[in-house]
Amino acid sequence: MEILLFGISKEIIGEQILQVPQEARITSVKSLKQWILASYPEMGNLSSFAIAVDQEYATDERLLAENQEIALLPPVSGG
Amino acid sequence: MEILLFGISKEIIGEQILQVPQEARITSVKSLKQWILASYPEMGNLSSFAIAVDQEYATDERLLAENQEIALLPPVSGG
Amino acid sequence: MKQIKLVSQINLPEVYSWLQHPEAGGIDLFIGSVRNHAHGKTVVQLKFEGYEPMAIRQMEEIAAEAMERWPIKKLLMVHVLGNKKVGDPVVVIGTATAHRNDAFEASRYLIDELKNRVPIWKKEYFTDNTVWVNAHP
Amino acid sequence: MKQIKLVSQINLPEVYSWLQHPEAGGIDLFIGSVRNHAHGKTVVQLKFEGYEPMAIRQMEEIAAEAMERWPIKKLLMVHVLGNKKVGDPVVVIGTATAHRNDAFEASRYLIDELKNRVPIWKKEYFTDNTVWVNAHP
Repeated sequence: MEILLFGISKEIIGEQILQVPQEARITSVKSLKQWILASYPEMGNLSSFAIAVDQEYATDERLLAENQEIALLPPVSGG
Repeated sequence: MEILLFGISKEIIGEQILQVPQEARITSVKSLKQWILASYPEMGNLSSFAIAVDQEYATDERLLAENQEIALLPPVSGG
Repeated sequence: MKQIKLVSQINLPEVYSWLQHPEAGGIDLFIGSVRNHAHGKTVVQLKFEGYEPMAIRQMEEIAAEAMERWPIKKLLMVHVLGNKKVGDPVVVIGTATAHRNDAFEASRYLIDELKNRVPIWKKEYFTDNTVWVNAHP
Repeated sequence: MKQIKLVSQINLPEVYSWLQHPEAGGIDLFIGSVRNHAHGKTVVQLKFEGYEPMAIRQMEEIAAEAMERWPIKKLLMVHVLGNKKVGDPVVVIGTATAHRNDAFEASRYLIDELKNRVPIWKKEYFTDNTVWVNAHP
């Protein structure tokens, strides 16, 4: 599973794209968030972060599947 | 007494400046308004009109004296 | 800082560049123009007449009221006088503030009060006749 | 009609001319720029990064919401990406409506929602270090 990274999350994770190993057994947005926090504790210092699935904000309950475009969004600051 | 005219009041009264004869004995904004309405009944068709004294809106109670700049203001429509 | 004037033509790039301020995070610009129809008829031309010194005084007063109510870095009120075509900008209100909500609120106050109080009159030329706007009930 | 885009530079005269509409009596333009200091420190430069396709989708959604709530003749949302200097315009929101209050309210909704939801990130470069804005509590 590949996760697109933006802003400060690229710096914390040290990559442009985060590769999540199959063994992590990620099935939902909630389990993805938990895995990210466990693997990169510094992400817990952010005020929050969101997951987008196919370019829309996803709730924690959203199930993840193959062929989705998944992105990790730190707090936005446009405008 | 001279009254500056603007907008539609110039057309109704047919002048650029309205000369109020001394015999009219105008002493206040209220008496000026009454005289205007009596002399130019068509002014009564306006939704309202205001009198300015020395470039400020004047209340009906305002007394009029020599050397003031007096203007008749039909309803404004700028912007 | 404020800029208040009556002009024959509005220059928007100049307006925007005057409104810039290093401590302002937001600029709100309201630009009024005249629609191409009114009362179901087609407006072909327009003329604005003003009681110029009083119009400037009223705009100064309104600006002072706004600057007391909102923390405004820059404030601009410009109105045109003379003949205009439909669609030409006829009034521009601009405010630069640190926080954007102040800019929206202040600009709205400024244009509302300008329309209420500033002695400027618009004459609309229709294809068949002419009308001084607001004159009749 | 709406125009939504991400650009490297904002062109205001172009923005204004696109917003003109024969039935619109008022145009509200909100222009956001970046202040020269934050957290008591001096900002020397800025960079905006966006998740571009999602940013466009979010802006389209916000625009559709606004067009449902207010009778908008023209709506424009433009945000910059890339490096910017302090004071450069970074976002512009524009609405043209028949009645001015709709323009003020719609523009305020659009900029508020853009700042809440659109995936764009600002990095501020201070003299001593860099900060991704909003990242930390």
